[in-house]
Amino acid sequence: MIVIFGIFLLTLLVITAIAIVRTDNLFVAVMLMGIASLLIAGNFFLLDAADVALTEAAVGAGISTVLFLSALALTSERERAKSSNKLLSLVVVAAAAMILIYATFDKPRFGDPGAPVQTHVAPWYLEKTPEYIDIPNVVTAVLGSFRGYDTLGEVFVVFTAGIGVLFLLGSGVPLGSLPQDKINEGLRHHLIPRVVGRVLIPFILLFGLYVQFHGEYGPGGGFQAGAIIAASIILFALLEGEQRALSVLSARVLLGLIAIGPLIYGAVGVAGILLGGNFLDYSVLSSNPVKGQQLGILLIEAGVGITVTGVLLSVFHAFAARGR
Amino acid sequence: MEILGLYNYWVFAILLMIGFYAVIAKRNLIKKLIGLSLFQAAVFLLYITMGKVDGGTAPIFSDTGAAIFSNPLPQVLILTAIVVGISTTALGLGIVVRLKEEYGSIEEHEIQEIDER
Amino acid sequence: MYYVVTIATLVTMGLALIRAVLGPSVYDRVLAVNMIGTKTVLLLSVIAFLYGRPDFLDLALAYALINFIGVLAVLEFFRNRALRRSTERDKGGVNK
Amino acid sequence: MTTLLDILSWVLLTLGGLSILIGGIGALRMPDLYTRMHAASVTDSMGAILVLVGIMLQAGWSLATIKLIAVLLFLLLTSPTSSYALASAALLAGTRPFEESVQDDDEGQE
Repeated sequence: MIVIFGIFLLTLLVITAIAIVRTDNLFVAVMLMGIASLLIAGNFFLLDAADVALTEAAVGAGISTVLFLSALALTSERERAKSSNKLLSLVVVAAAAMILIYATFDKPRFGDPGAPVQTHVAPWYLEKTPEYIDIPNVVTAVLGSFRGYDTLGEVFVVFTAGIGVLFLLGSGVPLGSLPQDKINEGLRHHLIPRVVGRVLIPFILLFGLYVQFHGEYGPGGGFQAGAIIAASIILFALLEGEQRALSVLSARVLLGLIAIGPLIYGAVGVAGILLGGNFLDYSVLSSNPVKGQQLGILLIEAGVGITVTGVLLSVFHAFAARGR
Repeated sequence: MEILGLYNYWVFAILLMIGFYAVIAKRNLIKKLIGLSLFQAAVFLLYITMGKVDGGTAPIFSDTGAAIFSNPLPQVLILTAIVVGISTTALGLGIVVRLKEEYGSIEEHEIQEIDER
Repeated sequence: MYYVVTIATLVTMGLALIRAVLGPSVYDRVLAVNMIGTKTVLLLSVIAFLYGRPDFLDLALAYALINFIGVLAVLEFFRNRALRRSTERDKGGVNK
Repeated sequence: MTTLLDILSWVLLTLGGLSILIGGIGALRMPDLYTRMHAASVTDSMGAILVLVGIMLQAGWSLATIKLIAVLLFLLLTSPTSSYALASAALLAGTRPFEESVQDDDEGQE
């Protein structure tokens, strides 16, 4: 039965995707992207990926829409030109889709426990996590410890992307011409959303911290928590105007956060070397190797969360400042 | 039922190609980025689908004593990829905004025309 | 019994999606996004129980909290657009 | 007692499902934005209350119930607010209510 639910959600997803490509109104396309994100998160949950669904919830529902909309406000809402080489592209795309679908017939069936993916390292992770790290969430264990190098790389990609956006949008002549006093007030005149939003902000922050520190026991971790905390500050900025948000967490502080996150991560790795282990080997951080692993994961998750919060908020402010 | 076992992969192929179509056929740069996001979503779907095990549950141990868990590795890869994806999309949007400021347009062919002048 | 709710939710998501695709105004589409958001919260909570893993209610909680931001972003976008149009009109008046 | 709770929760869940479905149909079939919004938002809250309370009865006293109460509380706060914000934005932007419904009211008054 649950398989049927998944199939239904996927069908809706395909319809949404076609509608996204067909519409020439970019605002509508962004709204439909929001729907696609919700559908795909539901699907991730059906496919047992609770952590991934939580990430998609944190990123797709709020931050992605906010970023796309602020970019639309700076450019244009309408797609003016017709598609180029429509027929040729359709032929290419259809042919490639056919080849891909043909290739899937060789794939193991959905949910097959004997598929090559399931028989390689995954059983080892599931078996050894209680022994080496002793935390219930295997995803966090793999993310933080077994594949710590990967995560370090991802954190640096996020870091680089954030710095890139700041380089692109942090300088130059802004093109907007809105009156300063009007742009700064946010949604302050919409009383009801403002009151409700103010009630929600502390809860979102609290939930973000819960996700950060509960990530070893349930779905969660630094990536999700960073996005959720950033979302709460973005909510504040939308309600009270961007200036008030900047006076709470200034651009300088955010820059600091962007830099401190990877530094914490790297420092934990180097501490491993100094204490006689390997880079990112947390076992030596404490006299008890298991406790050391847990401490290491806690620290690097904190680093990840700080980086993600800093980057997402800086990016949001960079786009918002451009509109002035 | 046997053939439905491939449905997720077909959706992956179709979504991937819809995103790809938006990237190659559309001239609006933001539309191209939206297409790229769809493309990403398709890849995420492929990975997570491969990690699913029949009768399994999410790879988080609990007191209920479930014995079968789905594969944690694809989930780790995609979890980080989603956040990286939004960061890189933001970078792309930043480039588009700068292009709009320099050229006054976000349509690919108009930008090319201005360049050729 | 959970199945009944799940099916009703999924069908409603489908109906809302049709509304989002048909439009006609942008507000209809935002309404549809909003509907699908609430339905996702319900769907996630029901499926958490269907799977027998109630600890995954965190997901529903995340959506219940964060969906609101999207709507506010849309509102802010509309407000900015109206502001932009009115300043453009003012400038046109000065030039004449 | 358990059977009673089960039956009660099933009734609530079924009613909730029905309410959700009616909202979906209304959002699709109603003639203009405001009637659609009316159909969607009212049933949204009703459906959420029925379904979540139904699940709560199944969950009993546990951490899950507290989380469900939180979910319900936040939904009841945000969902009407979003509807209000959307309706006010639409009204300010100049979307007029459906012509015929206004005419009906006028005729009724005469």
